[in-house]
Amino acid sequence: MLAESLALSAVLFTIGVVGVLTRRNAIILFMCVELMLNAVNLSFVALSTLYGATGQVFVIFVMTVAAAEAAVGLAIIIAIFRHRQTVHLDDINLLKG
Amino acid sequence: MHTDLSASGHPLSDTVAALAWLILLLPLLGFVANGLLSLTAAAHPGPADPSADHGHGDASHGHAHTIGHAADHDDAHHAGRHPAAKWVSLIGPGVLAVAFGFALVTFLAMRGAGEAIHAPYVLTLFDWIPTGALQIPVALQLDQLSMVMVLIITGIGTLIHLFSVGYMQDDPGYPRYFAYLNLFVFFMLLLVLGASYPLMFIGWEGVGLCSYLLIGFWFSEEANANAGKKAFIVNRIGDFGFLVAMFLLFANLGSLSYTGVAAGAAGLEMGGALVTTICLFLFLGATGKSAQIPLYVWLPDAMAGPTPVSALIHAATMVTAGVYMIARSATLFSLAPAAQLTVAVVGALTAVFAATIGLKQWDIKKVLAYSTVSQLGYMFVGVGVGAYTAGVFHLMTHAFFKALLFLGSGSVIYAMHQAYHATHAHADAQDMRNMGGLRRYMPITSSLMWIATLAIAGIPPFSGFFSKDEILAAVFARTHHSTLAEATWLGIPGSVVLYGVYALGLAAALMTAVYMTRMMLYTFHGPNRTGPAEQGHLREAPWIMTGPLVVLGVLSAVGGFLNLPALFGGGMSEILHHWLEPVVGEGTLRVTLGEAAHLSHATEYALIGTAVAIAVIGIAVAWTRLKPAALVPVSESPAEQGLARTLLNKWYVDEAYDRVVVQPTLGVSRTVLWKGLDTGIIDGLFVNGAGFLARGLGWLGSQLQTGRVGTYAWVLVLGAVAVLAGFSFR
Amino acid sequence: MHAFLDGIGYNGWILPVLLLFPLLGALVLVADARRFSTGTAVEAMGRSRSIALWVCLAEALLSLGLWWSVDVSSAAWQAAVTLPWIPQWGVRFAVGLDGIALMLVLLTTCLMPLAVLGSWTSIRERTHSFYALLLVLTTGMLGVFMALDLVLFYVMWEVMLIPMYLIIGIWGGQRRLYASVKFFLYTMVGSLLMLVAIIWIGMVVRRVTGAPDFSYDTALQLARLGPIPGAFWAFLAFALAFAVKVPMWPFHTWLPDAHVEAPTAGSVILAAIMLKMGTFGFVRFAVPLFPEIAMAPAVRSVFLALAVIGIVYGALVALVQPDFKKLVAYSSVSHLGFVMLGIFAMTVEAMQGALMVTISHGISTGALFLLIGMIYERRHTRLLADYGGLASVMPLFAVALTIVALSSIGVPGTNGFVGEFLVLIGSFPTQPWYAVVAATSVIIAAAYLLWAVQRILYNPLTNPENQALRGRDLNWRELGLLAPLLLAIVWLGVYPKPVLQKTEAAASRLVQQVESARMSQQRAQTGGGAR
Amino acid sequence: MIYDVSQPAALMAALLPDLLLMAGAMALALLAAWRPASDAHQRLVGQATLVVLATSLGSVVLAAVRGGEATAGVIAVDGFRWAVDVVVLLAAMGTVALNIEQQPRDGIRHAESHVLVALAASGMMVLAAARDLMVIFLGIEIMSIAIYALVGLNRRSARSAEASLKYFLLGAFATAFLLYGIALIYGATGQTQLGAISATIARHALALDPMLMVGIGLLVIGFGFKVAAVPFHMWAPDVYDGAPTPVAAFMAAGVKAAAFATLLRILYEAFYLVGLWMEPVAWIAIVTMVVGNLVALSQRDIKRMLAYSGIVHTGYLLVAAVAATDLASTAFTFYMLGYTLATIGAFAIVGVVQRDGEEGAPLAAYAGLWSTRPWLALGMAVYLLAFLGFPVFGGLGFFGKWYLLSATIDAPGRLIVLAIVIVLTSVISAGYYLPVIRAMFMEPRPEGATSPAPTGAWTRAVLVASAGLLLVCGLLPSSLATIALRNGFAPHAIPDEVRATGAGVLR
Repeated sequence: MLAESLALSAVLFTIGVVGVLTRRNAIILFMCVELMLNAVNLSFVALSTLYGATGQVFVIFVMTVAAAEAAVGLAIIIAIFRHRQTVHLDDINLLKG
Repeated sequence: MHTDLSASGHPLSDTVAALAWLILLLPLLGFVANGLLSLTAAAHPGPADPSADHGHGDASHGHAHTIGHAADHDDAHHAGRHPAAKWVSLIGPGVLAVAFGFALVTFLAMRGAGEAIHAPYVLTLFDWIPTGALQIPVALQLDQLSMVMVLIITGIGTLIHLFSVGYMQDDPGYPRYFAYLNLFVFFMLLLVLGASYPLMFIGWEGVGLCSYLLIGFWFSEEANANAGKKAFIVNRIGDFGFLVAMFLLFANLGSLSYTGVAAGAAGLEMGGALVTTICLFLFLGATGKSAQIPLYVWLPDAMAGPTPVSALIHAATMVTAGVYMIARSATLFSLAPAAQLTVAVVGALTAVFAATIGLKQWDIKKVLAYSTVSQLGYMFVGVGVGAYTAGVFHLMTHAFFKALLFLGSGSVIYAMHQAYHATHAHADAQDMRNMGGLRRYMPITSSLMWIATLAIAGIPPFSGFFSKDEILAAVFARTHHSTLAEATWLGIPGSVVLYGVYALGLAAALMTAVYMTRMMLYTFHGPNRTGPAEQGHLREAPWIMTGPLVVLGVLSAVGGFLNLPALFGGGMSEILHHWLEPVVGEGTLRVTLGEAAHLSHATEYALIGTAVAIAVIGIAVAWTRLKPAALVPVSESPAEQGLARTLLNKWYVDEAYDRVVVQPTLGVSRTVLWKGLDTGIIDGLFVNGAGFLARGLGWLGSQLQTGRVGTYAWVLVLGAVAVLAGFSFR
Repeated sequence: MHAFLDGIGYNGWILPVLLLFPLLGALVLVADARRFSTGTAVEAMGRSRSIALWVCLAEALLSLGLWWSVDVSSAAWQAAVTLPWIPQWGVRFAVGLDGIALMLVLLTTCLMPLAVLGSWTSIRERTHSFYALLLVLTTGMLGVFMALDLVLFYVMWEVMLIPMYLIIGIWGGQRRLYASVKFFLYTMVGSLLMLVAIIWIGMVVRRVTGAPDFSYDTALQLARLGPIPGAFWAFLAFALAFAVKVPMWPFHTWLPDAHVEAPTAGSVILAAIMLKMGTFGFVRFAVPLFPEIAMAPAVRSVFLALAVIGIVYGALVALVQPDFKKLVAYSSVSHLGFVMLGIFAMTVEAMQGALMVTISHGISTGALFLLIGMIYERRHTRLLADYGGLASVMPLFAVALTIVALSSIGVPGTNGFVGEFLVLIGSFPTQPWYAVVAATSVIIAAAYLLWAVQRILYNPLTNPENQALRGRDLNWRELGLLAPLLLAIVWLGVYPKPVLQKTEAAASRLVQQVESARMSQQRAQTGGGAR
Repeated sequence: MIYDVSQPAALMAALLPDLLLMAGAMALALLAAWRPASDAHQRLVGQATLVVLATSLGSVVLAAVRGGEATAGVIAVDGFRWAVDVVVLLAAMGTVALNIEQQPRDGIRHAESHVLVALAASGMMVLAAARDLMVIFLGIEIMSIAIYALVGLNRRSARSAEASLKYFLLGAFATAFLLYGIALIYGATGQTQLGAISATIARHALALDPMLMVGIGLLVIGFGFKVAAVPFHMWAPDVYDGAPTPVAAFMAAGVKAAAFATLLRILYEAFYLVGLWMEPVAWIAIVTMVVGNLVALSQRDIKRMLAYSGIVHTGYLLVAAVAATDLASTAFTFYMLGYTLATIGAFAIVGVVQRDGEEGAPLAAYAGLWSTRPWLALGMAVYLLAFLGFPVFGGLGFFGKWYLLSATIDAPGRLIVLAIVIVLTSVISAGYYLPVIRAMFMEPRPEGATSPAPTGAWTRAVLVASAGLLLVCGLLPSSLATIALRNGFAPHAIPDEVRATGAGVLR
């Protein structure tokens, strides 16, 4: 059971990474990062069956942090939208060189 | 470690010889005095702020003190005499006369001591370079050889200084001229009086420096400055040889003083590679200083200097330094027959080669210059075959008549200048084609010059005959039963070489007679070509100039009796030979395998006969074949053709050197070394190249920074994959 | 004199004072600049240069006592002062002198006033900072010669880099930016590698004795422990840093640019003192610390070959330089090639000769650059073709330039000859072929310098601008500036004995030490390796 | 005395400075909300923040002086932690001081930025103290989220918004990697405390366990991003360029110090038996130094150039991480102190020279600065030479690099190769520091250019303090050296055979 769930979380993690690489929209990018975090949560839960409750405690931590991060992140994305009227990442390249 | 008799124990130490350093000091004081006079008069320190340009308005202010160095082209001209001229005329020759007096007194003291002297009297003044095993003190060595040289230098020097007073009086650079002349005499005396090779080397380069300063005396003329520079650099090539010889001596014999080298030389084996290399390098130094093939090219150009300079430096004293050096290292040279043969052969070749060029020169000083190179060849033949006394004797007699010839030509040029100056003509005062028939205007100079011409041609009883004949006799005597005869030179057996040298000697003697007579004919006989207006102004030079000529005339006439061959003189014969015995005797004997070279009376008479015949034929041929009347002044004379042209252009040797040595060096240094290697490869490729590479890579990196989050995420993931790969594949 | 000096305990405090005094001067200058920033540029120039001159003169006067107080015969460091600096890392503020360092310190202190006088009227704007940098530079240079601690040596070596970089960069000629960066980067590559070598030595000492220690004497003991792995690379790092500074042949391309673009005082100090850091480095650090490596036949012949190439190459390239300052720069490459030849020939005469060339090159090239500065102030060009016939309008200048040129050529009777002669005659017994090839440069040196002197002084006076120089010969300041140098040229040429005796003890000690190391190494190789 | 962290009272004592700061931050948040946003108010809040930071610093110094150790448990108490805390607090105080005078010029009136700086600083102190993976994750997140907001501070500038967006997205992305690493390590060892992890590795000989390897790899990637090591550095130049200058300074100094401290503690305490991480980290160090330096050469903007300079210094510090000896950790803290002072100072001057409203810091703005504002030019020169590691003129920068090189050369194995790379790359770094000095000193001031505005009181205080400390400690570093020696933490001596297996390039 453990191996399958670890494998699943690995797959989910990879999907998240591919999502970050391919998609161009800031929000969707952020969603993919959230997906990666949840993949890690899955592996934590799976491992807690082996080593006891610390894994699950970790999950709680991760979720709260992810929430905080989401709040600040979305505020930033709104700020960028106010400036550039778009969240399409290809247009956001003022800073380069 | 020269452990010769300490100065105090020597018989001469309590006599006036102890004050030998005074002879040296006097010319130095003369230099300092004249130098100060020249500088204080010409020097005006500029304004405090140098960069504030004074505009050209006050350029006129500059003319106030024309006594600067705006010397005009060539010899004396009347731009106003130097204010301190009186003092300089007193100090310059005066200092030298006193030195000559001292030299005479020391000479008499040395003669007085006579047989008691069996070791050179070395006077140590102070330590110059005391490091480790190399201890070089500033020490003077007074022995018979250096006494003779000192007498020649100070004697002839005084006469020439007197002559220059008349000759250079009106030149604005007068004190500067005498300052350099005195400095020259100081260095020449140091060269002959030095007790070790480095001391001689100081004098050696010092005289080179003074000849540079004096040749380029009228420096505002580019030709003169070039001639001075050429002289110094060619001398420097010779000095390189001298330096390497000194290194070899120090490395192998551990000492550089004459006494030390003489002691060390005993250990060297006869004809060994080491002693031969040392002697060859010493000879390279000698060829540089005494203008032998291949380093003679600077002497003819040195005629650009004032004529008394040519007389003193480039005839009587400096150029003979090479001969003195070989005579001084007699013990070394006698151990290296191969080197001696080289010296003899080079001397003979130079004698003939220079004589050929002398045949077709039109400039009177150039004729005499090539004659000097030729006669120096004779002296080298003399010392080359181990007859050191004969070499020194010819050196002395040559000093007399060549100085006379040069000073004579000086008064001729002086007269021509006065004439041209009076009529404001601008013809070449030194070209024989503008002269002719001067006998009628300058009888004393022409008769004295005839004496010198007969002496140099080798007509008895003049001095040239005795000294030249003795050299030829010495060569002939050594063709058999001498170390030279047994040795081989580039495969050719010694005796054959010596016969060749003898033959070349005769040929040179013949040509000498021809070109000297040619010079006399074109200058003093036949119709006058200076021009009708100038003829009125041609007259004898003032007594201050002709006086020394007379003295030199007497010396050239009687000089020969100083060293009569045993054949004639009986009791009075070979004075110089006995005098130089303690210094060069051992070297001469070693060459002639122990006993003095002897020729049967019959062969001697035969040799003398041939020599006199050669001289007479030479003069006769010149007298009959040359027609001074047919000559026309320079302006109208046609260009030379064929062989004459090559001889006039000195076999194009200068041009050859320039194309083979000078231009390639400059070319290589400029294109290959500087532009190619330095700025090209080292700077261009490595230094700037590295900078360019770094900037290029940097630019590439910054291009990757596109500003798009996608790219950054990609790079991050690629990096992550690389790191993970690094971790897992072990 | 001895009694007086010992009376005031001269040896106890002189070296640190010599280091701090110029810094004090620099601070005074900075303070003065802030207080009187209202005055005009000319006023500021007057104040700052006189302050700088007084500081340099006082420094020179102070240092003269060393001539008597330093006892060169004893093996111990003279006037040694050791203060704790960073005890945790075994770094001390240790200064001291031996015969060689003494002469170089005196050369520095005596040349600085002349450098200040040399830029009296040529430096016109921001003069306070210029002279402040000059004084900081003096401390840096003196520190390098006195340091007995590897870290102090490195710090002083770098301290002197910034002031010179700024001097060239701010007050230099047209291509000063390129020249100053090139100078900085060239020296920095070498010195950073040397830093790694110094730390490596410290760490080796730490492994041997437990605590890191950077004093020079402990580093010397290291050499006696026999071959240490990696010692070759450490020697190479030291050698590279010093080779760049000397400069030896392939690393010399910064020199012509830096000299040409630096202001007069800059190029005088660069040529007369800073180039000697390289040779001093070899004599004090690279060779004694790694004697058997430095004297290994392969390494030694490489350095000798580079030295001789430097000599001949420098002379040949100097022959074709249109710019007089670049000509003198390349001639410096040639002269310092002699020093390296003398050092690596490793005989007492050659070593003495090397030190003599260092000092006489400092004097004659310093004088040459001062003279170039003087005519540059008047004509604002360095190209030889623009000059000609100056001897008739500027006789004093002509006399001075001729004497200095002769000294640089090495005519006997001047200081140049003594050094070169000793190097050649000293290196001949051990390296005959190198000595002979080096001797040929004697000819080329005469050629390029006399040709240059002729193009400036002699030749017809045709150019109107040269004619305008008629009334503007050297002024009293410039004469006073050149007089000591000309005097030194003649004095060292005629009577070099006192200087030679000062350096003899240190030179022979160095040679013995290196020879004994080389012998033991040879015995080790031939004897099948002692260990 | 020993802190038994399991007891709540001892835990409180161990965490005193952090708690003080957090409490202070909360109070400041309330204070900030007390009055409407205005320049005067934000100055008041700023000064209050400085007081809070100062008290925390005081307590840190007190704790350090009192000594005391905590060998096991969630929180570490040792000299290393206190040293990192000092560095972090100094950076924070510098940032706040600069922000007080920079914000009005950027038109930012709300005072929350100071609170955010305090909160970020508290996150960093947690990181410095953490000895448990969970606490590390928390510390990182507290710090990062506060910094995301700080970067986007200047609401009116699109560049600031874009910078914070990039930093946020990539930051979150990297944190995901980090977290996954923690998960795998937890999976492999079942422990989250560093001491316990190393114990299990020793007991079960997990040195070559694949899951652990991937875990450590991911951890290194996560930290690689935080300290801006090369493959993960792409965000740094843009974010530094976009962020307000004081925030950029804070990121360059504080974030780097805290992230490195944790990385060192993890590698030295948890994975000292695993030799495999040495070579990858060494390669990352080399690549960071080379690429960072080369790309910096082509930068024309001072802030971007300082960003790359930060990346290069990360490379140097990674070399210290690889050295992994007691000398290395002290070298790290010594270097960080010098680096922080120089960074704060350099960014302060960039802020001063930058004209109001204008974006970026072109090199041309510095041309001839010496003739108009000599003391600013001299200050900038000192900071740049400190980055370059130049003795005396660069002050502490030299001894920082000196200590680092000593640690590298002293470490067993052939780490001298890394020392050579440090030295050669620092020559390249002269290639982009010198043009700034050249512009300031050697180029004439263009006619039109106006001279920078006079510096505010706080900025001048920061400049004088940082330059003064740099130069004084540069001359007499002995006092600092003793503190550093005492405050290093001696990691377990890494057995040679472990070192041999790991260090490929360094064998």
